[in-house]
Amino acid sequence: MPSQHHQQINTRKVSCQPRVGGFLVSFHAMASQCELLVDCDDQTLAQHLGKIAATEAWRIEDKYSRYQQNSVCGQLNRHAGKPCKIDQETLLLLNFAEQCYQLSDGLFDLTSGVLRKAWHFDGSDNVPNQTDVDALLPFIGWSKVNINKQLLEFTMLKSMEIDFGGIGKEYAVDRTVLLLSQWLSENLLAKANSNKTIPFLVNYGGDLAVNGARANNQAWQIGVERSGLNQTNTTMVTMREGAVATSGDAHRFLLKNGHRYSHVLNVKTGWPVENPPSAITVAAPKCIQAGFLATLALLQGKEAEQFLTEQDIKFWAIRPD
Amino acid sequence: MIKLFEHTKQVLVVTLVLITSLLSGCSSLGVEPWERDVLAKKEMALPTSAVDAALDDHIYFSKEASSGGRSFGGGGCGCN
Amino acid sequence: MQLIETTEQKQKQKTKPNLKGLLTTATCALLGTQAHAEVNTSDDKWRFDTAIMHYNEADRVTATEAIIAANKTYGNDEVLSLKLTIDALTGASANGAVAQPDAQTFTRPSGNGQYIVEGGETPLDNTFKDTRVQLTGQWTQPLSDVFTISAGGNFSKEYDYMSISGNTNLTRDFNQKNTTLSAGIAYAYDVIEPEGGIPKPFAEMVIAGFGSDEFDQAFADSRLTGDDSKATVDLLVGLTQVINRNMIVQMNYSYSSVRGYLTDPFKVLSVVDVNGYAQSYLHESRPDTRSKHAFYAQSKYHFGHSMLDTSYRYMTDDWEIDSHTFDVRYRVLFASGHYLEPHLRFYSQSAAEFYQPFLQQDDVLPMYASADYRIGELDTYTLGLQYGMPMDSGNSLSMRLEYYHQAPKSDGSASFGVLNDVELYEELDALIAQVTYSF
Amino acid sequence: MKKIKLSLSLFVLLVFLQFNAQAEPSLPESFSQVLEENKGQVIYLDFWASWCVPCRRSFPWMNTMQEKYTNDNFKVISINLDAQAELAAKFLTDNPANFDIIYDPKGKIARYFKLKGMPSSFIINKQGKVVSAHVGFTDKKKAKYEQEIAQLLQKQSND
Repeated sequence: MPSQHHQQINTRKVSCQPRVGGFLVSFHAMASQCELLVDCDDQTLAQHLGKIAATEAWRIEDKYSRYQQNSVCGQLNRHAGKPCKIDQETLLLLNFAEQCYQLSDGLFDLTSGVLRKAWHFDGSDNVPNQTDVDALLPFIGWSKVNINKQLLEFTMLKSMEIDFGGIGKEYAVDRTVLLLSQWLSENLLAKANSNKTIPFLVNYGGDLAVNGARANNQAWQIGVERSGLNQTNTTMVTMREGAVATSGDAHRFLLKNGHRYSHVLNVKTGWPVENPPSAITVAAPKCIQAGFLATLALLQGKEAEQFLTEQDIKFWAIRPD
Repeated sequence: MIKLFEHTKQVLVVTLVLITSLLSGCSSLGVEPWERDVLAKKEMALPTSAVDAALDDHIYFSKEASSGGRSFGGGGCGCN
Repeated sequence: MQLIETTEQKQKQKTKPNLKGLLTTATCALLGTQAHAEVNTSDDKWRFDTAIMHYNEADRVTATEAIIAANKTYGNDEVLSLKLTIDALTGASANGAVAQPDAQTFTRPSGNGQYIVEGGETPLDNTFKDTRVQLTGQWTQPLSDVFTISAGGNFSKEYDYMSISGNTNLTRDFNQKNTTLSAGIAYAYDVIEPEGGIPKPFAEMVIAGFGSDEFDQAFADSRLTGDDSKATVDLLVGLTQVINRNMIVQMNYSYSSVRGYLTDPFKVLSVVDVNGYAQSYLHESRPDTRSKHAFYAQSKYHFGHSMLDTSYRYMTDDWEIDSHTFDVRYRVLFASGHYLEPHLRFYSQSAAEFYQPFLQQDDVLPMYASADYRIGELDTYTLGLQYGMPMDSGNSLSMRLEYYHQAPKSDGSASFGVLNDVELYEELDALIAQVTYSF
Repeated sequence: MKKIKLSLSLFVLLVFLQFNAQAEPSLPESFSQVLEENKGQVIYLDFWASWCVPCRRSFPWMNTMQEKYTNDNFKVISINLDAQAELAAKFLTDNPANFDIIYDPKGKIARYFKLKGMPSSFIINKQGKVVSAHVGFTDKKKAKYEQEIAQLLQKQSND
């Protein structure tokens, strides 16, 4: 497993502060502020859980970041065009991505990142021309990748790129919840012979999950802050179980001749989806599900809310003014 | 009863034929094993509720001259 | 892992993909199943049905019955069912004597007291008070892919009554379980030990001189023994047939043979003179065997948003009681899981050959006689409504209210004298309320 | 007596004829393709529906089997027979699966495999041949099924 842990460990710090009802552990990973809220009165325990969380977040960052040349993602992209060995975890992630691709009817696609070469959402009027976009389309499409489960090999066309950005952070949240729950059940609950666990909340840059209700069966209160164009909108979300994830960014768009080009790109056309919400927050049992559903909803454009309502999925959407 | 037993063999054969014909008749009825979704619903159980049936049996056993028929049960009390 | 779908399904997916469930599957593969371990073992838990029922007759019997039934399915499809029933009964029950223009005095069956019934009123013994506890257990297990065996026992005890029974039942499935044949046998042994003992058949109720030694002597002389018993053998063969996706029918034939003390020790017959005046009261006498044949058929049809449940039972016995029972329930199912179920039941029986509302002074005493209206000609109907709703995590709550009406009918014997002025066949109304909670 | 015997055999014959009268169902192409793709693996083919109680019990076991033998060329493929996909989806939310699910709402595959009951399972060897058929899922049976799978996998690795 390629890892740059040792070189980076010094810049990676975990801080732990007391807060009402417990402790707040914070660190930086995956280009986001990461937090772990633990409801307990034992600081050593909170610190230890924080260490587990941060270690996992950094591991996933190192493994799947597209910015790191030696990450799995970097290697897959560098070896595009020939078969590339993958490990079991990567296989599972790629399988999941494939299922998402199928469930979304081809809209959710980890190979869509190539479009970044044409689109720069910097608020300008820098809209690319059709030729530039069309030139990229042959290098996009999950149908052009091949996963060999027997040989554990991944192959995509030369010049294609894969980006785990769409699921990486959410995956890290779920993995962290899993690791923390396992550690707690093995080390605390088994010894105390109790089934009362320590409530915690994992928040990696707005994608978050809890392991259950807080002490006294209270829900977690989460302020999902969304900056709209002209206003700041804070939605209070209460959670007892499961996860929420958010997709969208109000600041990323292009404006040309009065037309607003959203940063949500349809992989099939290479052009922005018309009238998507500026952000959608979705609740689901797992963070990775919530993330997928939020992204998929954005891709429905103006039908985003209707899409989620029809699927009986809980969500909070914010529209540009 | 005694007369019946004198003809045990015939009775047996007739019963067998009856059962066979019944079963062959029944074999054209019914559903495939995977088509039992409706029949598997709670309200399609026989009886729908064992508790309701037991309470009903008890009431009618103590108020009327007939009991049983659906299954064993009823009785077991010196009801007035 | 690729997700494979048939073409039709895929087309359906395009219009409205069922994301949640499919996504769960995908996520489970990614994150492993460990996290879900506790969810999976939810099957083999005990399921409980609890019910409390209140039965209330206008001016007569009031009964409250509580049931806790528990059910557990084991790993090899064995099912254990246990049931505890407790009921308490208080109130007044017709003693069999006819109403009179004047007040009548009766001795209680125990011999420990007397009661007076006002003129014009149907004589009721108002001291019934009994508590019954019943325990039932049933074990069912498959013997092979087609045979299933079941065996169970039952024990019930009240102050003056004890019943113990056992049963076994074998079923065999045919035609891919669309047809099921079953055969079973049950044996029950009941002991009755009424306070005051078992009265001699046709012994006269001792009334005069209550409290005196003579009374006590006469009362003792009217008694046979302290207790008596009966034994019941039941045979049942049944056929259950799936007709189609929405319909199932069941047909049963059952035979029941009882031997032993079948008389009601608390019931008497009035002996009236030519003017209809009661001269004395004789304890009733019934045969000591009874065999019944019953044919029962039930069908259930599911309409999708409602279900029709109809059943019919025909019973005939060697006491010459024939009865017809017709029962219809129509359950309207709402999308929310709530349901409403009206219920209608009709019952009609003919009288036992030895039923007579009273005895006449000059008549020769028959071999058997009983004035218990419950073995006389009788029509009853029940009107009911049940409402059920699902609760959290698979629990459910239901309530029902039923109205029960009994209309005893004349056996054809002409009334005369003062009997013309009194109600010999008094109708009875009862209300039944029940709450059931399953968890 | 002879007459009775005759009528008896007549009935047997009738039953037989009825049985044979049904046309041989064919395997949907999409599914034969799946079988073809998975040749070389031992397959535990399971038929289930959301309303089937023992099916619920079989899910954790199938998950465990898939996990336990995942590196031994073993695959659980399950076929859902719910007429409405929503019911299957709801079932899967409560009973997650880490194996493939094929949706057969019309029972086309089920008809081909002539299911006798629910759940039904078939064990298919690496040559793509059905080697055993089972009905029901109980503790006793799951031990037996696993033994069969293990034996087949063993045989495979010895080949």
